[in-house]
Amino acid sequence: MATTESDQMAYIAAQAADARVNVEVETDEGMTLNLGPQHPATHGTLRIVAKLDGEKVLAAEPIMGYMHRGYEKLTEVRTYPQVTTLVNRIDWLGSFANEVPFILAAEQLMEVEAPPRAQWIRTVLFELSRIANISLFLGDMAVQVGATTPVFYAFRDREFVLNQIERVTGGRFHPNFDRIGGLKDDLPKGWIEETGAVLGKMRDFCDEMEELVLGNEIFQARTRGIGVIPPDVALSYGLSGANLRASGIDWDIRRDANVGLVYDEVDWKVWTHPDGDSFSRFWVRLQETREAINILEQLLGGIPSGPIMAKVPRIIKVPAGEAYVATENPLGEMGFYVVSQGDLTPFRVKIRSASFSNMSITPWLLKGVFVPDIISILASLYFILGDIDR
Amino acid sequence: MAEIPEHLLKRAQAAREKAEAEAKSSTGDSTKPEETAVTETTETDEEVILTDEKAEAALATLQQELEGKILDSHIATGRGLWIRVGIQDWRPAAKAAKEALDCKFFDWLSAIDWMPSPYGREHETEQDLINDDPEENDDKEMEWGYTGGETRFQLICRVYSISKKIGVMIKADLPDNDPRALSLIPIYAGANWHEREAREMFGLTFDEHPDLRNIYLPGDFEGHPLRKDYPLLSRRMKPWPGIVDVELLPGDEE
Amino acid sequence: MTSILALDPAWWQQTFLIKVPIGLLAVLLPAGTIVYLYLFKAVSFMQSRLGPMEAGPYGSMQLLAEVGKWLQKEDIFPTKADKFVFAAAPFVVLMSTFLLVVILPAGPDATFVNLDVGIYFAMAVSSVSVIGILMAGWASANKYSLLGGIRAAGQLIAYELPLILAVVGVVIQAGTMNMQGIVLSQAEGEIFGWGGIGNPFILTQFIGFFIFMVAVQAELTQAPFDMPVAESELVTGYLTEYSGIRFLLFFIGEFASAGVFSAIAAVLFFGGWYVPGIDPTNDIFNVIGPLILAGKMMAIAFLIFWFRFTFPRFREDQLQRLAWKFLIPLSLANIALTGVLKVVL
Amino acid sequence: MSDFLRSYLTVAVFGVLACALVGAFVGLSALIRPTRKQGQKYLTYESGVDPIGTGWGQSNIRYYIFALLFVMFDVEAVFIFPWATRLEAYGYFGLVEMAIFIFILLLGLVYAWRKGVLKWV
Amino acid sequence: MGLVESGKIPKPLTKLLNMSRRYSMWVYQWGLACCAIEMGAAFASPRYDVMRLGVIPLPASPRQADFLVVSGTVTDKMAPAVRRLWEQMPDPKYVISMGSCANCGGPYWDSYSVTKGVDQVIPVDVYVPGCPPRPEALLEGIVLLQERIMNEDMAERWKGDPIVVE
Repeated sequence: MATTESDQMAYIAAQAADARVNVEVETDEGMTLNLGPQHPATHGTLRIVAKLDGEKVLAAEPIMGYMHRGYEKLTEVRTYPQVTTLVNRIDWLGSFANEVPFILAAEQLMEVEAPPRAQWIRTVLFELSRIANISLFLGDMAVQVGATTPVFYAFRDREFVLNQIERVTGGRFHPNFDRIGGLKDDLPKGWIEETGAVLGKMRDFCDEMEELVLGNEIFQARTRGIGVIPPDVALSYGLSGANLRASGIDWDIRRDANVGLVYDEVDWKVWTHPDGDSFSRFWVRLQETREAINILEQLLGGIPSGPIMAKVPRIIKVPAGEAYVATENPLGEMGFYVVSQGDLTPFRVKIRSASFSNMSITPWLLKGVFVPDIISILASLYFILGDIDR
Repeated sequence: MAEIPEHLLKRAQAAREKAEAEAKSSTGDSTKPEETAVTETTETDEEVILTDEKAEAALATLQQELEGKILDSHIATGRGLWIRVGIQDWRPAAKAAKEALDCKFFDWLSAIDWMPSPYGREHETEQDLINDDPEENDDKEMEWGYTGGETRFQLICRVYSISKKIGVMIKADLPDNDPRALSLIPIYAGANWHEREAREMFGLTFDEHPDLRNIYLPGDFEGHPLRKDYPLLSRRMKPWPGIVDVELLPGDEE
Repeated sequence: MTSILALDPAWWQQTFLIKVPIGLLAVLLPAGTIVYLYLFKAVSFMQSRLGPMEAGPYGSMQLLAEVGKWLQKEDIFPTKADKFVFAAAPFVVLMSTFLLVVILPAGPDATFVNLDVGIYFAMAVSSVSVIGILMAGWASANKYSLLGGIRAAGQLIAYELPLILAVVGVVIQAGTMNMQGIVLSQAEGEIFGWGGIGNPFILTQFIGFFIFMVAVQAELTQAPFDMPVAESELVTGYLTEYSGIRFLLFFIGEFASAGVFSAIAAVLFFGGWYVPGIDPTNDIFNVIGPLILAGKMMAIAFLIFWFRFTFPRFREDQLQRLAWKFLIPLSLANIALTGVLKVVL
Repeated sequence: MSDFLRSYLTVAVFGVLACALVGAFVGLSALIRPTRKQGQKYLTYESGVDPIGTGWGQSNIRYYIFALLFVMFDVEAVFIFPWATRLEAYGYFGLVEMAIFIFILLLGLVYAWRKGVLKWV
Repeated sequence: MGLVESGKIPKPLTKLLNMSRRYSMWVYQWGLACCAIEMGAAFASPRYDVMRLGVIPLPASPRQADFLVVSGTVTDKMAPAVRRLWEQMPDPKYVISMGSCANCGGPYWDSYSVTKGVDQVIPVDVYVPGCPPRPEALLEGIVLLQERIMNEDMAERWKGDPIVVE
């Protein structure tokens, strides 16, 4: 690494520039390997084009767009309440968490605030989505490095969390539960106690994963020192969430730039890891799941009573203005930049999704690794296709 | 335009009447929530002042650094700082934000097409007919958001300072005839994909960008979907099936 | 067996009518059992699932369904593939397994062939399957397959040596390479003068057993050494282009060789067909010997699949490092130690 | 025919019949399976996109040093086996002889290790 | 050659062949979008455990797959790949279209980049509605497909030209 910062940046820029793979041109030397759009390691439809020399990657470049569904255009022809249905499906593993930043942005523009009870329940569901999301990562990462069994445990225990989400919102996956000014419904009876029991199960699940995956020597050999992202590079590529914290940067939107959720009310900790490698990304996520359980246990005890909906007009017209609200979603920072011109529909919505930025580092990161490392690095960066392509 | 079922039209009509009635009576029955709202704002006032100071300090730093290149600025209380610079100052502004304000975190980059859509909402519901008469849209003037604007396309980029906990939105107007700007890659390596996305969605050009290929759409795709004059053809073929914007609650039917 | 029935058939009768069909069955039956018991059922239980339940009681007819299904699947030869090599590869792989089984003794007289260099022959034949894998990988003209094939070759050169060297310890102790001899020396052996349970070499050669099992795991390309298949990296590695019956052959080959290698390990380290308490020359072993061997084999095969479904995968360079910097020195040390103890004691 | 040759003949018979069995499987399948030509069915699979280049793209095999070492040690194994069977008869003499033999080989391995060839790439 | 194709196999034997196809269904490991997670739950979650029905979720390559679950949004960029991968599966092969997006475009019915229904690209045997369908719904779809396979006449199926969707 170069000494001064500007040198460093120039170096990064140069690396980014020649990380480019021209897929159209076939060269004689080396081999061009396609991983995807259909490939077991790409979580769906990402495509990685890698130029290989033996098993060593000379250059690799992700090609996306196989899941591009045109959200930003579609939001322009949907009313504000209809948009939440769409944005649910961006990060399809932690779907409730997608609705929150958009609703908060709209609320900022309308200058309404959800009542405290609604904020608490939002936070509870937000953290439940986080557990539902990251628990699958914990299992899936193991599959990507070759262990078959952990993912079954992940699916097994995730089911309990989904059940709790379903019990409140009526949907396992895409709840569409958040409303401008509050929530659609209140919590059902007995839900809090049941959730407490589920949290106990998830704690056990985390311990199980720690033993089965994190503690495994082969897993450590495959992930330690692989895919190291220095903090400066992580920042300049806009990495967020656990990927950033695994590079040693102590930044969490929930704590540092919290909007509209009640994280200030509970006592919790932001986990970081100094190494910045695949292993530390897994480790940070595991600790984060535990911390989410910790947060939830405190939140569940203190949900205030009161209404769940503020007074908002029946037909929602958002006053002109611009607002950007970001929340710490399971995958990282998810933000909605909403431009309103006083209509029923947003004028322009820019969706800042975490995986898009998280993945933009891959051409830089995948240079010079082995083919198996592509898979473990991608898995540890943890992306969801809907979140990249939108 | 296909036939809209009778009952849907009726429900839409009912919804509209109800909304109008509510709008008339809103002054009467919203006293109580308004009171709480007032107390809440007084509560948050202190916070707002705090953030304002932060944003103003940041703005002062940037003004000093950029020496009057900032055309316009806006501080939305508690919601952040917007500045607008000329397109020639696009890269220097980002550099200044990074170096003077320690905004190392590159959040996102995109563009906004301020031209009013010639197609309206393409919903053709009752409310659309009331609010946005499609014919009116043609004559609609461009209205810019915070910090104003001059041309149709505006670049916008958000960078964030983790040490100072302040985010800056940098805007720049792109010339109408040839929308191009300098790439931010030398300053923020992460701008690469964001610029590719902006190019593809709006048809902009970024100079000194190493690799301006399509990022999402297939190579033979025509048009730039996020431009306001890009039509959603499916909506031409058949009307929006969920034509009622506001579902009536079960009790409100009559 | 033959002596019980008081028959003494001619060589060709013995071979063609009795030994070969039994030998073929000895490959196919364990393969089927392993697939059903371990791949479908045991693994499902480990993953807190049930596994196949609909086809027959507890899904026991699942295997027949599999064979029936694969028989009627189309057999695709990609245009670019090298057709002859592509078609021949599964034959080579299965052939290696079929030839391995011939040296297995299942009782004092129940042998297919009693080669003097039995274990040596087995080691030689076992590496033939890698040639089949290499053929499959190369002939497919597919990048994933090619990488899988190259990885298989790399794996062969890394693990053939520990496999062979681990056996040397057993050979030193037994003083013979004959499989029957190895079984008998375990049956008649003594531990510090006590012959109650014979001397199963697992007790004295546990380092050898460890190395042998690690190497077998690699030889069989099972996780954590499944890089040639490496599903999350190379789709299905060298199998990527195989469909229909030829895939089934590879599939059988994989599980059959797991069975045969487990049986070899059972012979080398667990006394083969012998159980303590019965005189090894007793004719009863010709009847119960095969069952005992099968039982030991299944127990060892369980180990293989247990590891397979638990461990993550090594990277290719880590595999080489493990082999050259750990297993080979360890196995040489094992040989030296065994040799010294053999001479001194 | 001697027993020795006869036992290898058995092995050969095994091989031939095994081949026949496998062939029978393939033949049976050929009898009942369908064949349906379809546009891209016979195209090389490459995750759903057009294959780039041929599947036989030259690739740099990095382990030829390993292969050389392997050959060396494999030859060694040939010598160790007969020694192992007769160790009891040779006694201390055989032990020392083999110790020297293995030591020289180990020296080679250590040399290769120190030279850094036991590294992938 | 191709006795099944020409219908020269006696009835009881075809029944047997159908039965083995019914109980040994290797499903292509391929998820597209949100539905893929529900499909994953059906495959991997012990509560649903699709292996009970004889559906083996092992193959990652189309060459070993018997049926394909199109689980999620098919975009215009993806559609050629969907078609190609389907074609690369060996016959007899089946397709389940899972979820609104694969059935008709779903919430993206007006998007500029989404194919409105995978049946424009490949022939579909069973449609499973929902956004996303619960795993139970997918299981029912699979059971329906199994029944269909059981009562299938292969000679009939192979008669004439292959089904071509343009």
